[in-house]
Amino acid sequence: MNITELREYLCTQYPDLCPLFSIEFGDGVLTVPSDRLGEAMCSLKDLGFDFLGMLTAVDYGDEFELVYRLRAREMHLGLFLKTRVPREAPHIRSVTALWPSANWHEREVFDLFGIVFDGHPDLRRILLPDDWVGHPLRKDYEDPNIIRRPDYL
Amino acid sequence: MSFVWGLLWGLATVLLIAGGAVIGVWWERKVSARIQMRLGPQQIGPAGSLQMIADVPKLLFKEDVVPAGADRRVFMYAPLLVFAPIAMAIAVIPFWAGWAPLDSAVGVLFFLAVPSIGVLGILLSAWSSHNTLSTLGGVRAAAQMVSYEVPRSLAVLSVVVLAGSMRPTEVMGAWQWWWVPLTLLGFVVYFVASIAEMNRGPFDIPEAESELVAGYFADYSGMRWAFFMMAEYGAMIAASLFGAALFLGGFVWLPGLAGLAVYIGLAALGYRDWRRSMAAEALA
Amino acid sequence: MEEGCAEVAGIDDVARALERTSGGGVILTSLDAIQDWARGYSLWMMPMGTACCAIELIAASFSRFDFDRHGSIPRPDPRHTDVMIVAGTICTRMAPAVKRLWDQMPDPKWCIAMGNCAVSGGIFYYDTYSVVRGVDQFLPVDVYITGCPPRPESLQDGILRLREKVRAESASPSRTREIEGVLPLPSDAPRGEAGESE
Amino acid sequence: MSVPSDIDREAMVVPADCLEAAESLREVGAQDGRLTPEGDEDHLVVNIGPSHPSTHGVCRIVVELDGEIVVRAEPVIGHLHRGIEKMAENRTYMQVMPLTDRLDYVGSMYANWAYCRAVERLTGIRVPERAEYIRVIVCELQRIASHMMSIGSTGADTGAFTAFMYAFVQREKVVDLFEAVCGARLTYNYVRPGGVAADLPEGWEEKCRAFIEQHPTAMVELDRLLFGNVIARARLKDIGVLDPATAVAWGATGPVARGSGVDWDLRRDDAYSVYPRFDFDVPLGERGDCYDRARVRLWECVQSCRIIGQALDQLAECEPGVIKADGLPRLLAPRPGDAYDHIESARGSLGVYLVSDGSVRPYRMKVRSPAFANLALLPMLARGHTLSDLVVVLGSLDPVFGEVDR
Repeated sequence: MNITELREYLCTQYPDLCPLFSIEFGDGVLTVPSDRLGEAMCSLKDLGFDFLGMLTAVDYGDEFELVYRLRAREMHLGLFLKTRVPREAPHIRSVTALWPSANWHEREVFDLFGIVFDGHPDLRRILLPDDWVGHPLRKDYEDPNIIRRPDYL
Repeated sequence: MSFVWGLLWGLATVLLIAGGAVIGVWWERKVSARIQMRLGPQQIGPAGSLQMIADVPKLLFKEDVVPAGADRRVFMYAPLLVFAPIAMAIAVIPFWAGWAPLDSAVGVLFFLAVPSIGVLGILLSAWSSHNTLSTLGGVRAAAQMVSYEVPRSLAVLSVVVLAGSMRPTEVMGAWQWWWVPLTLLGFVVYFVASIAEMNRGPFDIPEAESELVAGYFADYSGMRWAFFMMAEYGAMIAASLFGAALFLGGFVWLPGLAGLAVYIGLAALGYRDWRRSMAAEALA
Repeated sequence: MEEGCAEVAGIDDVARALERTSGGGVILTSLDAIQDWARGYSLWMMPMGTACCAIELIAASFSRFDFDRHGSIPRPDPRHTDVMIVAGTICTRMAPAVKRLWDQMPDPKWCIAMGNCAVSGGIFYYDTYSVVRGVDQFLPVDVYITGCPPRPESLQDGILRLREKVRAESASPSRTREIEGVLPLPSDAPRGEAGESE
Repeated sequence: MSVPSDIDREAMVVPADCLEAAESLREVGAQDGRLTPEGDEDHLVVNIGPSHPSTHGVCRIVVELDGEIVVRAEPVIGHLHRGIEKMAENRTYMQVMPLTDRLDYVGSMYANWAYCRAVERLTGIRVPERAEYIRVIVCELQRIASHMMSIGSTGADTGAFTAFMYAFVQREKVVDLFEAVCGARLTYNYVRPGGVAADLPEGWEEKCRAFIEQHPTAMVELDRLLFGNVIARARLKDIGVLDPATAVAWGATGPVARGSGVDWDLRRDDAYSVYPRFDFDVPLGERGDCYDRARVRLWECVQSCRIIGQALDQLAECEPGVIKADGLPRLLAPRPGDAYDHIESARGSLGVYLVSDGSVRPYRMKVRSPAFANLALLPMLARGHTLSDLVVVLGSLDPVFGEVDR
């Protein structure tokens, strides 16, 4: 299965989600609403994406965007899967059951962004001490300890 | 009279161990440095040989830390309990023909039995310093030392059976050259077992830096820690002298000293070839 | 450490008594001299390596830039060491551990802050929420070594500088000896009044 | 490990072996590092670290011991968390460069390269060929230096401390080469977006060739010194066995995965830069224990020498002097959008994900750290071993805590 077959499969499977494809870098990008994430993840794992390389979040002001990077190792395919989560009560389904590598990555995203992953076996802070207040990587995070870098530009 | 004599000999033993420790520490640091392509101490004395002259006063003036949770009195006297048996054991070693400081009929048994009191000292020091890692180290050390005493005693037994007596001076006196092939295996077993007894070399799991920070003497500082080092080097000297006296017999009139002479000769040889290699490096 | 101070105070009375006797001062200074010389030449170090400077600390104690030449062996156990070399960034989560190790070290102890992160937070000074900006916020630092990471040679120069500083120590802590090599810290009184600090 | 097809998709029933993995994690869960030893109480809870001679940096392992056997081990990390990703949001693209050096400080060269590739993919800069070759040479040298550090610490953990010293000799030679190229011993800041900071000084190629000539023989000698030593081998064999399926499931990459036979190397399978022009093979382990992981690292160094040799030959053909893409603005302000790129570092697939909002500062920078993913294996690998083997297993996962904690 190569990149074009993956594109047809995704376009037929999720016609309304308009998966984007950049042939030059050989990666696909699939933006999925958060409620259909579980189903998309299951079918992709079924397809042969057996490696979850990266899982991170980006703070876009009113909502967070979660970025998953999946890889099908035999087929040399890479796929980005993005979903948006509201800022007030950021909840998303945990994929640790499908890829255990997500365990620590989800704990880190919870630690630095505050996004709660339902069904995660052991959701605790991983990098910061447990009594830390706030989630540092949010854009609106202020901390008296931070000294802003003066702007020399 | 025998009390004064005993006192005198006690002093001599401590000086012997101290001298051995000075040479031992320098020799160990230089040889391990040489193996690891380093230079080792070189700023005090010729080729750094007097480095201990700087280390010992520093340890003397160090603060004597007793951990809060520790059982104070046991903690303070445990190192003594480790060092004293080694010093006592040296009293039995025959130094020259027919004479040993403590010439007793069961000298060999005395030499093998007394150092095992050191195991108690190690367990006490490990337990009293109220530190989980050092307790683990202490238990490991005790297990290793107790288990290696049996082969060591059997190895020495082979010589005693040949000599027909337990008195070290007689064993050394009755030494024949054809004993060597017979007791060769015994000597090897004795050598390996005494290394394990001293927790040195390949048997240093109890104080391996990689997991237990420093084994049973983790919480000792300054002079108290130096007692453990002296005990270790003392055990080395005692084991090698006793081994030389029994198994090799050496020159009939000075086996013990022969062992010591070989020891110092090795040090001198090592020093000479080290100087030559330094000169060679300088030329290259 | 109350009983510790008692012993130390004891030495102070001995020092005062010695000074009062005619030749006593000579004995005391010579005792100080021996003690300082011995401490200077056998500074056993506690490698408190956390980040990149730890790699340079390892390189400094290995074959090419041998630390053993100065008589200083890296000892992992705080109880056997004299100088703690803090090498690398100290984060707020790591600071209590460093302080605890510092307290476990027996008394005549010194501290070397190796690398910009240990000196002042270095490259991680701005925009961080979890870095302690400089180890001297919770440790009494004796020698600062700059560099990111400092070269092994400058680290060993730091050890030799510490030897100079050790010469100012004395058996009785209340008495310090003036040595000319020490640069006055900005917080020190101006040179003029240094006399009565004796 | 594919999902059985007849399961009810919506309920997302978990396949059996994933359950077992998830189950094992709930058991390891500890509140703030303090293990609550349920089960019999005579377990001993011991803290190893955070400053410990063998934890390769600042990692506290809370170990529940039954006698000497590890019942549970929980690595507590974050002691070196400096918030590099937060700092990157207030720095321009070029000012972020020195931060990447401090991520994987044992291998700063390829940490720079990973960041530069992400920036180049974001801005579409074309890197001249000579710069690509120099990058490959310098990063393969850095892989050798990083592996020397890892193999040396494996030796130190198993008691063969002299092997650490002999491995460091090779590392010092590589560091000398780097010092000639960019002046620094550890934090180089040499690979820049668009190329490299400076051209190779003349005579550098000969020194580099001299190094790769003597390196394979030094590796054979180190192999005999460390892995020939019966004690070290006995302490490494069958310790921390990792099967390939778990390795992939847990996201392990690099020598940790290849030690278990997972045939995955980004330089060949997801070839980037000029790697397709070199032929080299990827050493694999069979049993996936600490011994195989260390041996894989050792023989990867020899393969790196082969790559450097071919790169040096092909470097001669490209036109000299062109080491930076021309027309680079002083302040990069890439188009809004995001880009992810990864390279094969000494620890695995090191990736950088950059999001740009059109300004001169990255909106978000995420570093996918291979050591972070590999360290997650520790609780599973260390269970059932003795305390001293726990330290050996940690050493074989080769974590560098600048990169784990970021």
